Amino acid sequence: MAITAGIDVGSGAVKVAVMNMDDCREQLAAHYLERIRRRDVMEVVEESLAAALREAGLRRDQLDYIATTGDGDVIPWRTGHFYGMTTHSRGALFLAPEARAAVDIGALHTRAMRFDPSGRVLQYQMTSQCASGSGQFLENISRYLGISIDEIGPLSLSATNPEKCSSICAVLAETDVINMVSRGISTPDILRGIHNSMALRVAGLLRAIKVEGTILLTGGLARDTGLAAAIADKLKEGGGANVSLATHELSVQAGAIGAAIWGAFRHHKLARQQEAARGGT
Amino acid sequence: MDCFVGIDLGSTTTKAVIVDTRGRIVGRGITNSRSNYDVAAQVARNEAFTNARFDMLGRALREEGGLGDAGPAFEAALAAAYRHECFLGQLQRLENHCRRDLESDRYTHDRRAMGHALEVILAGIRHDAAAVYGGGTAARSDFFRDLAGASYTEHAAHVAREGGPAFDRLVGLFDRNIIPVENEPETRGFAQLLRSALDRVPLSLAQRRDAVAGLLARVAEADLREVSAVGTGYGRVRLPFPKENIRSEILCHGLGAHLMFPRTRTVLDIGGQDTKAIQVDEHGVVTSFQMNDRCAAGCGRYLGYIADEMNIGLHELGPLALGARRRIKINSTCTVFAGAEFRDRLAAGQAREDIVAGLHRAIILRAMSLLARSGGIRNEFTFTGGVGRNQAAVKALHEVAQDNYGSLTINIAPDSIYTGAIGAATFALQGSARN
Amino acid sequence: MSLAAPEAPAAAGPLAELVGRATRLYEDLDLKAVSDWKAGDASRRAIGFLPVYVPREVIHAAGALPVGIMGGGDQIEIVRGDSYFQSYICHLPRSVIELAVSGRLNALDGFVFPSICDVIRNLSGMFKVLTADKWVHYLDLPQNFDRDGGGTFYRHELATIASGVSALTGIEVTDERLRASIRLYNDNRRALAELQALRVQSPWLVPATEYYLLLRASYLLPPESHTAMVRDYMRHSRDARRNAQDNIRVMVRGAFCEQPPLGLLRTLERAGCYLVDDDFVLGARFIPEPLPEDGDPWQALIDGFLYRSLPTASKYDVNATKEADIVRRARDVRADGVLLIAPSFCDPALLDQPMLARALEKAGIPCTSFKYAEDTGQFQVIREQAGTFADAIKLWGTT
Amino acid sequence: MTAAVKDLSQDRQKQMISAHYARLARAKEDGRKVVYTFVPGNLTELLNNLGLLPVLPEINALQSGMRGKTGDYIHIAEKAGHSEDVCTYVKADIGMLKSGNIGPTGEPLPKPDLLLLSYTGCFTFLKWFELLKREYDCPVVMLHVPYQGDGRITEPMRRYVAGQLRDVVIPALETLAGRRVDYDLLRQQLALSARAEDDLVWVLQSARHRPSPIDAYFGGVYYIGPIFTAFRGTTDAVEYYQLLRDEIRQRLKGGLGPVTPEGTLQEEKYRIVVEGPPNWTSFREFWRMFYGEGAVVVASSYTKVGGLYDRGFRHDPSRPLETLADYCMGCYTNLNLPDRIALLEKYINDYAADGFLINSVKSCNSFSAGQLLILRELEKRTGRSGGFIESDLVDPRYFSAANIKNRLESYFQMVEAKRART
Ligand SMILES: Nc1ncnc2c1ncn2[C@@H]1O[C@H](COP(=O)(O)OP(=O)(O)O)[C@@H](O)[C@H]1O
Ligand SMILES: Nc1ncnc2c1ncn2[C@@H]1O[C@H](COP(=O)(O)OP(=O)(O)O)[C@@H](O)[C@H]1O
Ligand code: SF4
Ligand code: SF4
Ligand code: SF4
Repeated sequence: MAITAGIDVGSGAVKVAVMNMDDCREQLAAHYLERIRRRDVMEVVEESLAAALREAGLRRDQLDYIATTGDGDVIPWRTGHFYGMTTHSRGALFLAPEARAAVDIGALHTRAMRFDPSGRVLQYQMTSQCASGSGQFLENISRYLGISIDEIGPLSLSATNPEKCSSICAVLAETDVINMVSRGISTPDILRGIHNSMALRVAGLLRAIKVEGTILLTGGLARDTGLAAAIADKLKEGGGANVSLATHELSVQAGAIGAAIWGAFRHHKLARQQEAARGGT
Repeated sequence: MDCFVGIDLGSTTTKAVIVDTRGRIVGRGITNSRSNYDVAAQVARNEAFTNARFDMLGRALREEGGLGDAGPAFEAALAAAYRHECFLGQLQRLENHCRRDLESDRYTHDRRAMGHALEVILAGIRHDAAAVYGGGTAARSDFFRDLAGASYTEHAAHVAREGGPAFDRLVGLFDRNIIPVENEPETRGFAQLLRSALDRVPLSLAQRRDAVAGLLARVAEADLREVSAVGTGYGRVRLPFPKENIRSEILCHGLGAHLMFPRTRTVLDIGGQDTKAIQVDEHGVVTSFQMNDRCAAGCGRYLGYIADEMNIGLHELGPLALGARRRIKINSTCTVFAGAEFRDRLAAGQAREDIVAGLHRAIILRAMSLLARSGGIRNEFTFTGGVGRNQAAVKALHEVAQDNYGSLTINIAPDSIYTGAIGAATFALQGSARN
Repeated sequence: MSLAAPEAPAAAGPLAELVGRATRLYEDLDLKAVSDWKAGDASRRAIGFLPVYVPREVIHAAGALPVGIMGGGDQIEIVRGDSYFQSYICHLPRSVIELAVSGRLNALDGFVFPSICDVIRNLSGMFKVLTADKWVHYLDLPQNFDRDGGGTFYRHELATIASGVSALTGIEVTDERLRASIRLYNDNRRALAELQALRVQSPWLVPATEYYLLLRASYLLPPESHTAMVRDYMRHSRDARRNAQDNIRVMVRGAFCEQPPLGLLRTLERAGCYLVDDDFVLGARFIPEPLPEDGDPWQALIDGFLYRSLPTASKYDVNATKEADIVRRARDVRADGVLLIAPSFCDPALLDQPMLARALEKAGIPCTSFKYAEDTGQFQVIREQAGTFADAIKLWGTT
Repeated sequence: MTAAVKDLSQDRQKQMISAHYARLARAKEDGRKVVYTFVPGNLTELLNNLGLLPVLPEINALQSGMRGKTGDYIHIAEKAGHSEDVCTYVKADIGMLKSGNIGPTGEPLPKPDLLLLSYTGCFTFLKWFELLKREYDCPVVMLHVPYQGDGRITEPMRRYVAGQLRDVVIPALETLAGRRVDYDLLRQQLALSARAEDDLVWVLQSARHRPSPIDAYFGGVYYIGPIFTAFRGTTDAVEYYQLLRDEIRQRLKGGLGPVTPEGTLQEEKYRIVVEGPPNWTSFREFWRMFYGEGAVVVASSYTKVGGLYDRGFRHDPSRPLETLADYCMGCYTNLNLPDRIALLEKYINDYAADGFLINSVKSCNSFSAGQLLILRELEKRTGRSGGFIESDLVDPRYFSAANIKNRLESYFQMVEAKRART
């Protein structure tokens, strides 16, 4: 029996998950997400953890392990830290037990990972120091188009004639978009065009790690149904008959959930070690 | 008067310049390119003609207006009133679009609240504009989008705080409807706008209104004949000009810099999305050049993202950076990541000013690599493009150039953003002289 | 995964002092150490060399100090170096050129560019143009590893270097002098081998950055001073009673030329990896074992290169043994995993990676790969990759 | 089009090449052995002498590029773990291999019986065959060709290469072929090589005329085809170059400019020297950016990668091994940088060029590292305008048409403006 918290500090938002773990059951007791929006990150972390604990009806001192992930290693009072791809894989497995791969599309980076049934990361790929196809980019575009983030997905899905967006660079793509607007291309067609070009990259990452079976979309952009559809299409085009893409309403929490689960795992291991040590004396 | 027009269709701004038969600059116009290129070119051109008429007006007033010491003040007030008039026209069009938009299904639930909020916000903007054009406060930018946008955001935030509709929703309304506004040029002519403007000039200054009315009418009707036009810049191929009237922006920038500073040998232009390093000879002929491609890292837009991240105006960024105390080295110049880099460093406890100064230096270092590739910096060195308006970038440029190329004369003209357009206008003049 | 363990206490006393000295040498891009050494005697000469396979013994025997050139790392701003290289060429040559055009290499009297890739090769020609007043030699290494074929050719190359340096110093390379140099470098080889053994045994005693700084010091110091430094370090580090952390053991391959910034090494350790073997600063140790100290010293050097030098992607792999080699080595140093890291745009290292990765995979040794540049400033992505790699090994363990 | 005569040589070349591919396709049935080897420093005479059939992976890669296949091939190679950063010829080849090794004629290429790694002027070749070795598991024979580091071929270098030919390469080829090299035949072959080389040089030098009857880059890459590929030292090659020479002589007589895909170029506005390989994926488009502006390439270094003959080197039948060694060491990319600069400078002057242009390809460090210094030095020494564009050989992602067009236009306008002043 262990109660653990996972804190995923991202560049766009802080996610917290509280897990109730015993030998045969992993149960999500509470979760919370707070966007950072130019505030002090530590403040947001404290607030979010408090909110999640409130929801779970727990006190902080009842936590057996506080696990961080993402940029969470700056948190001084953490028990341990796990890296993003470790936690997203485990979180994905929790949300979709049949998944054998996950793509995490966050504000800045995209990561694709393949894992085994125990959540062990077998292979991964990550984008580097270029923002083309990142969440941040999509956010900028949507701002220019005057739509809110939640509208992106549904609008993109209603596209009839997606416009090709050719620029590799997110900044130059923005100019492309501006041009599209002035040429009278509809917002859905523009969005879907962007989604298609993002999907191409994501599909590339996925193919690079040779995924098969179910892939869970995690991270903030998992909520973007338009992007999900575009990725699914691209995977199909690439001849991936045996891959399928899934999302989950809690996808954005995958990192935090994974961290909490690994925290419990470590907690048990440490406890056993201690016991063994005590037994030995 | 015979006019020769140069249009520089940049990625961020579109500039138009008019020169007369002697090559003297008589008009300048600038607008946002964030809209239809044709419209942008048209708007910039109209503005340049307006500016040319004001130029004529100024001379006429000085020579025969009989206003004495009150002359300059009257002229300035009239110009401000003219801009105010244009602004209000655009604001009206924005209001129309917003109101039409509010009829859509999107607002079924909060139409009334939104309509009410819009009214409050617009009143606020009008109030702000009166202060700006009345000479009360400094303008944040030359462009309607930025000016009205900043004012709109501010009032929207206030409305939201007071229990009105959510901030995001209000800003969304603006973002959606500003686009068509930018695509609609002003329909009123110069004479009409000038008449309305004259009505706005405070009485004390306008006492001689009747005396100058004739003069104004004459200027408004003066025949400005566009003999030929040359287009250049990022979007030049979209211009409806014959091929021989389209010039590479490299040549135009080289020539433009040479015209402003005849001893120029090296030109650096940092625009919104591209950076160019150009070497010219003693006649202003380009001998070598380099420009960035495919990646817009370290261009003017980079500063735009930072300003957005900090929620301040572009022109406030430079002064902020000048307050830096420590030098910070910043490696990533991906424009889109600039905001994240800023946040990271803030979180790591670095000072705002220092970070912003580091970001400026990063831009300059990136430009240095292009410069180096084009053949280094030779005396005299002219810095053009929008980023030339940013003092911190200029300071960093001075430092790095001094450290690596020794003492140099570095030219930065108030007109530097028009460099390409000046070159283009001069090409237009030369071209028609040859024919 | 990293437990919230307190950072190892900052070393104090003689160890800190020694590491401080090595750090200063590392930061000495103006080659002050070389100027100081030359100031000791007006006839002294120093020869710069680039990675990897340069027979320092020959330069030393001709009475000159061999000085390794490793670029400017992340310590200099590249202002003019970029005018010589396109963006898709690795970073090392541009910072080397930056050092040269900014006068930081003035203390050197000549340069040797060994043949390891087209970039270094062409750089030799650029130096011929840019530093026309200095002796610049391109050292063509045989890719034919036959004593009569490649060996004879290499003997001629060594003689060319010897006479080139001798012309500067006025000291002829006799067999006796060459044997003496070999002896000095042999002693250095022994010291470095001991250090490597210590690191394999107790990696926490030899943090990656310190190991690295020590190696770099050999690029500026005369061999005997460096040997002493290495031995002092081992003594002090044992005395410092450093504690082991919950880290995995990794071996690094592919970084033989352009060097990763120190920050990257720190990042790897922070992400939970002990480096138990690597190929940084390989020019200081490309022949790991002592060479014969009697007999024909030239032949000793020739055989040293032909038969005993460490492999890199730049050396032709005649018998296709690189796969077997890397697996054996990983097992020898008891590595939990291998990091295949390479400088961006480094054709040799990057073209090697798929072959090595496949072999490691087959052998069941976890490996991961990523790229860096000497001036990489952001380690977030690397940290995450290395961290995930370490997590996977720690959570499931191979040991 | 005035090119009725022109078609003759072109047809001839087409026939030769398709006959070669047909031979390759039948190689296994005919019991002939296949050797993969590279263009620079190729030992075609030796292979022919022993009845071995050469396959040149670089040529396959460029052909795939022209046929628009390399985008996919490169993708496949990158999926297999190859970096985005490395030479795209290698990746195109590996991608092609993994897609069934279908050659340009649509028939599969035979597997190699031997990889002949004569590695002139580029280290990537070495890696390339290390990679292929792991795919094919056939023997590799290495001929290490030293670089002209000091700008000349020394006696020890020559002995080293000739020695390797004698002791390593020839024995291995003989074992494979099951027969000995026929030295009399080899001498005849080398004499034929020299004859074709004479004509090739004559053709390339015809560009000294104004207007130039040829384009020494876009046309040049076709002219060098037969020597580069499998034909040096054959009567086929000799006849081809005779035909070509006659055709060019006709053009000269008629005062005609070079042939372009859209007919004879009417007005020669700019005479340009080009350094660096062309782009193959958008070859036509790239070419059009030149002739569309009236630019003619009068000399290029790329047409010298398979052998540099205009400084006087000819294959010499009297000393077969040494002459092959000299040939290998004399290819353009084996020249050191000062020598490359000197050669280009000479071209600019000899061919009375208005300027020079460097097409810097991402793939090829051998060519590209140092090109910016070449640019500076040439500008300084010749006073002519230099231009610099970046693209790639066969990676379509690195050919940004709008960008290159922008640069070329600016460049030509710059040359024009400069000319107007002087
Ligand atoms: N419904 C949505 N549609 C599209 N993008 C979304 C949606 N919800 C959130 N996002 C984007 O997700 C990103 C944040 O994702 P997250 O995984 O939290 O990133 P990080 O971990 O890097 O902070 C933001 O860029 C945000 O714009
Ligand atoms: N007042 C200002 N203060 C600081 N920077 C400015 C100012 N005005 C414009 N800029 C900078 O100039 C850039 C636009 O430059 P410009 O030369 O107009 O670009 P382009 O020619 O590409 O359209 C903007 O991205 C911005 O960074
Ligand atoms: S290409 Fe664009 S998105 Fe990518 S690094 Fe450059 S500026 Fe950033
Ligand atoms: S990093 Fe690689 S490509 Fe660059 S110089 Fe070194 S070996 Fe050559
Ligand atoms: S690097 Fe250049 S010479 Fe070498 S294989 Fe690639 S294209 Fe050919």
